[in-house]
Amino acid sequence: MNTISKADMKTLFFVAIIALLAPFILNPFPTDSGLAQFNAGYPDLMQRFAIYGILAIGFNILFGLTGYLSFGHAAFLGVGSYSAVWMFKLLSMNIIPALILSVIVAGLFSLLIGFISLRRSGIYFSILTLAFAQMSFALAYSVLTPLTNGETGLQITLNDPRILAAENVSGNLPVTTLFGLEMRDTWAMQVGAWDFQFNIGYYICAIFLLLAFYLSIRIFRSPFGMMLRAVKTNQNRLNYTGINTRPYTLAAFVISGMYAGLAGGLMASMDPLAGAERMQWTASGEIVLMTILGGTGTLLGPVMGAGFIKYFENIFSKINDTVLHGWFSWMPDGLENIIVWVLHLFTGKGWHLTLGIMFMLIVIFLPGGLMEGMSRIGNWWKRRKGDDDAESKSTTTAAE
Amino acid sequence: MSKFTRRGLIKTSATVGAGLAMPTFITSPLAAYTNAPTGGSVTLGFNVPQSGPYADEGADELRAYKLAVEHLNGGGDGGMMNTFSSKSLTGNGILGKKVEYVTGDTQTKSDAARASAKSMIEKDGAVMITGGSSSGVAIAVQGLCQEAGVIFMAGLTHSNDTTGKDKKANGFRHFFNGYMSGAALAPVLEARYGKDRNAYHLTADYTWGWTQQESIQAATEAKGWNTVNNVLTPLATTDFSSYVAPVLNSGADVLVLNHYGGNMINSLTSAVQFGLRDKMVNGKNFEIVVPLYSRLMARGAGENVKGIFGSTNWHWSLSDEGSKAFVKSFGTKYGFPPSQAAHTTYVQTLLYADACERSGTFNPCGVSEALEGFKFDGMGNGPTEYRAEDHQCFKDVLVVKGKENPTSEFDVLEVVEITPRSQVEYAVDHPMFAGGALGKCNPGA
Amino acid sequence: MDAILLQILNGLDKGSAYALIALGLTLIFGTLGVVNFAHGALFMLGAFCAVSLQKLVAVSKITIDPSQVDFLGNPLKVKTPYVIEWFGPKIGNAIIDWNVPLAIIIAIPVMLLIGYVMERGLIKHFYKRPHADQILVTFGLAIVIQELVKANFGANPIPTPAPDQFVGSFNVGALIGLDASYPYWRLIYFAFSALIISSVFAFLRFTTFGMVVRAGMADRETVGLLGINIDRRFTIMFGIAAAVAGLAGVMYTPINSPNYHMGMDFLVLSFVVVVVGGMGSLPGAVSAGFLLGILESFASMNEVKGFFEMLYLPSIDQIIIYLVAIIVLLTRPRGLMGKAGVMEE
Amino acid sequence: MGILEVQNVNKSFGGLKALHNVNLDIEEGKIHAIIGPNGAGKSTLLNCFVGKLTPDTGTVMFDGHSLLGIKPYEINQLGVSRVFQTPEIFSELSVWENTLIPCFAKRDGSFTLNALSRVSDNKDMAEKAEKMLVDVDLINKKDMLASSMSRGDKRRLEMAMCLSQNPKLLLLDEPTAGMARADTESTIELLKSIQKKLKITMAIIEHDMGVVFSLAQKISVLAQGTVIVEDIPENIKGHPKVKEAYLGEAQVEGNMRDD
Repeated sequence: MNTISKADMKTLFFVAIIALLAPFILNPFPTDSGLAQFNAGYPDLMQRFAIYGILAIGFNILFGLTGYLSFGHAAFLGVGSYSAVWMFKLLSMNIIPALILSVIVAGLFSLLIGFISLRRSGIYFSILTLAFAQMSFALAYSVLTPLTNGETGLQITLNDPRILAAENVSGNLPVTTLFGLEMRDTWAMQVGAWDFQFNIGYYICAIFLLLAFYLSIRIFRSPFGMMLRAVKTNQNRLNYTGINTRPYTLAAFVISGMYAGLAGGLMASMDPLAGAERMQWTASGEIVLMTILGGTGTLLGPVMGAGFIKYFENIFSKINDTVLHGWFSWMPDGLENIIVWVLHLFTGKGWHLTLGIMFMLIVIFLPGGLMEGMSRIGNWWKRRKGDDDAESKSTTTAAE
Repeated sequence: MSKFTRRGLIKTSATVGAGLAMPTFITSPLAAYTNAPTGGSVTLGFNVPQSGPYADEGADELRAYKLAVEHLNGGGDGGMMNTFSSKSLTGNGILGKKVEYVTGDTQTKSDAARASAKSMIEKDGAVMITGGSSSGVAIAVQGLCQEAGVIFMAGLTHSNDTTGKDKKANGFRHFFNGYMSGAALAPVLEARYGKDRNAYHLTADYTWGWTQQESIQAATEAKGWNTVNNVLTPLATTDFSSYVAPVLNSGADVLVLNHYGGNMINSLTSAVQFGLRDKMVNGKNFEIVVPLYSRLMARGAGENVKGIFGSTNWHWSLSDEGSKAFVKSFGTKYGFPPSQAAHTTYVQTLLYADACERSGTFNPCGVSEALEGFKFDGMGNGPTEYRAEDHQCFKDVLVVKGKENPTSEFDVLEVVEITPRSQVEYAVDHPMFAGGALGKCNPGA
Repeated sequence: MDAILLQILNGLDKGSAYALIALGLTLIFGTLGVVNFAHGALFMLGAFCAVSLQKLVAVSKITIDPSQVDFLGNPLKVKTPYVIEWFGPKIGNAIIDWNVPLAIIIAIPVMLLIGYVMERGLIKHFYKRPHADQILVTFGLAIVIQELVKANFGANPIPTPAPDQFVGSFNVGALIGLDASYPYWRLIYFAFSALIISSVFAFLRFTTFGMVVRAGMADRETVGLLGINIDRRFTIMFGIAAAVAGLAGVMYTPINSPNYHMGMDFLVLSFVVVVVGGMGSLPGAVSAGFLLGILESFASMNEVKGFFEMLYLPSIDQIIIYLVAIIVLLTRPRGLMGKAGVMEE
Repeated sequence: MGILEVQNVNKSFGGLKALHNVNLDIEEGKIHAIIGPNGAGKSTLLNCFVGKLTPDTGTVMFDGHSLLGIKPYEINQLGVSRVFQTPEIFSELSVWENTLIPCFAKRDGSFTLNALSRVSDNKDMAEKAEKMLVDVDLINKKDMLASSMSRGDKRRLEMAMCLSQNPKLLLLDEPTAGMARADTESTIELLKSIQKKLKITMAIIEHDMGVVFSLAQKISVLAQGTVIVEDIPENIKGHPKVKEAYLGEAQVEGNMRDD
């Protein structure tokens, strides 16, 4: 295939392998060990890794390439989710029409917001997007309740019309499918003390992640991508080269909005609920954090950032005192209590504190985000192995 | 370089080979229901807000859960297990299995709550999920549990919808609801403030606020009150002054604050600051009513709650045997009395365990059958029944008032009246609860 | 008319908090070029200065009173604050009662110190970094501060009432022949904010220090070339900005009981205020603060809500601030008083 | 009839009159220099040509089109390119990509979403860009990050980017400002050879009189917002009005004598 370079192919292949083997990689600890708490290889979290990865990849096309910091990107995620759930309610539980509608609706919504917001740049653009997203959130939470089911979030119910679906006789809520494949189907494999879960929904998300990643590589390396980077570094010169930047920025905005819509649609496909909080500014902020943490403007960074934050949110928040006592029970009582008391600040209900500290450490010491950390480790490894300069240089470019 | 690669490759393939040679592939045994406990223990999932504005409430819920687990496993003084009318719990876990638990953070967001509940179900093998301190979260998690095939024992959720249009076969609510608040409060308000009153409502602009307002308006109007106005306030409001200011000139002589949590504290504080309670309107003293009280939150309003009426699910000053036993074991363990949130979650855990014992299984359908129509006593609130048709619990409701002379920081509310259960009951097809279907119990797997 | 007067007062009151926070944000942005997402947290820390003092003066001697029982039936532990023990009930109770005004005295040095430490210890290293990094690191700091406060004080709001003298309301309307009572403390809050804002402006306008700072805000390099240690002054300005936010927080506590996330509640709104006012413009920040406060108050009036509902815009009060922000930014590209080229790259 | 005609242009900022009845006529194919003491309004005038400023009154016509009220990119599409005082290039892109950008810019300004082909797949663009780099002798710096080049190289790159669009008029804003002597010389040579080869009309704003007199075929002297003299270089030297305008600016006088 001549469409992407060898180095990019390597990166894509790397991501594909990781995605394929995620159930193993994310479950390094035996199920019964104390460290099993740190295992992340269960369907919901793996799905979230992939979905937020897609979201961050899309956001990176806008922020990383074009330099426009949108503070309202979660709105598109929310709109995508609502569209998908409505398709489940009205048409059928097949995820394909749902995903199509979420991408289209998010695209149209971002076209509208982008058209207005892109009249300004810099922080003025950020505040405009923030304003739109906060308005969407406020309205979705209250006034638009008939459409969004407000506080509770839009869910499927037994008496939805679902005109394309067969009559539901089981009395149970139907589940989302892809032409009969149920998203929640999981095949569990026990190897010794380990327990690995292979979930259909996750693999569908992973396929979409790979597609999204592949598309983003293509965009990064295309003339369009080059033009977007030009927008980021010098709009003035572009103008004096006869280029109206608006269509480019708007296209980037809509593309990343559609990525967000896809992520929202997938989220609803894995778990048919769309909550208004998905559109709140904190959710938008989270996307920004993911991208910067991972490494703005890099291909892989945003996906890593997304994984990092979701891991903390889902794993650290579940480490309670009992778990801590379990880990340190071998210590003398007094010491155990002291250690648990200290760690208790950082885990369970204190997971926000850990997250805040991690943010600060990463930004202070790794300005390029996790990707910089990776390449530093890579370089260090190279130097240790005494590789020649050229080799290390080519790998750094590839890692981008 | 090439040398290194080759060596690396050989090493890796060796490991993979070993991994493939070793395995005894066992796909999980065919179970009749989701997360059927296999070993000597059973895992429950406690899903409470640990961050965000309701974190303190969540912390209290968690304390109660831990206490309940301790009691179920035979530790402590047994608490309400001694007063509970059903005697199937013996302190050796549930069905002989030791009770273990996992905790998670709902963040009071339906999304995060579901993610947390899913991880409990998928990763930790929880067979029951319980907790939450808002209706949005409760309804979202209840829907999830229905889909996943586990039991959901709701924590704090006061919206009519939880057992109304959003009711689910796998979900059970011990807490009371908006309708009951209205039904319990209205007669007390009539007795204290008279028939001829003009009420002005400030209502949180989302589902819970609406159902709460609807209920209290209907109940007070039935007693002859007139509703002057109902103003919806945005969720994000922190300063309610601009909503409170117009109340005085509206001709109303009662202000009803359909707010909860931080909103309630702030709106009540504003109302008191504006001197509403010192005013005379239509020759009557101006009054404020807060339909849903929570002791933890009432504390945040400080002096302002004094003398203000509201309703609550349970209060530690109740003197029945069950409440006394619970307050004693909770207070001994933690040094302060439990909140209504703690009471609800403690009772829910015990009720679930009891239902498992009585049905002899953890299968959600069995548990559900055991809970449906279950009548019991000794858990505070007098004789209680889980109605089969909508999984709503029916019991006495407390009307409370902010205490004038509190003796301690926990002594914020005083019970004015215990409204008997018969007075707050309603038909299954009551219009405020119409729509939606319970469906069938789902055992999953 | 009464209603309108009341809403103007409400607006000025809300605007005071917005303006004070936005003023600090702009001071920091204008001098150091740093986008400080931890500014809301500083506001919150100010409020918790008052809470801490309240806890401090309430530290009590515990005596057992066997005649009363607590909820477990044990003899009641009676708490007598040491301040009452030491100074007698009259002065002791007065100290407890006047906790919030007293907290101002404590908050000023504490907040100056916090601002100084924050700038020297962290922000200093971020001058040359992209705004995105500044946002991320200050946001991280805000979370850390917030969580530490939560770990110490819990998540529930903590009532911190105003002194008894200021409870109740005053008929402001009577001064101009109307009838409109307004709470004392809210009037004080507004007056206090006006005082702080005008002192900051006077300080910048009439002192040499202020003039150097203003010159530095306009052109940092040139002032640096004049041999003036502008960095040192900017550090002090950071401390002042922190103190302004802190004082806003202290005085706000009787209006709404403080909780650990109150800073975040204000943060986004304050940023909107700053941008609507125009990045880097101090008068812009202050006037936008009051403007948005007043508009928000008017939008919550039933008549206004009803009017917009007829225009198919229900719940205008939910979105008014954002709607105004959008309209202002589309008609005035750099906000009300912004300068060209600031934060547009 | 010149290719760029400026008639009666006035522009004030507040009370300050920056341009006062400026008339200018730039002939096709010539190098036209605009000089004047600091604050004479040179930059303001230039900004009126490229759409950054709109004059209060007067007209600016280029090749039969008015330049007033249209956007910078539209002006460029008419055939006006601009070189800035500090080189405006895409500093975070490689030299190679810098030259590609004008190649991909459509002359009619139309937008196509070329998001799926690789940059290197567009062979004709690559050839064009390569030729451009050869022309300005930067081909061996192709993969360098543009920001890491010397100022002279940046200037050459910028010039190459402008020229690749075959402009009808090239505006140069102090093209040799802040350059080392050698860079200045090579820039002068470059401009001369361009003019010879491509016959592009150029308008130069310049402080360095050496550059002006070795390049310009016609000079307009701007003082206090108005054109005081417009003539060939020989007549400008020693013109009394020019001397008067520069009086006190000893440095410039010195420059003129030096030559």
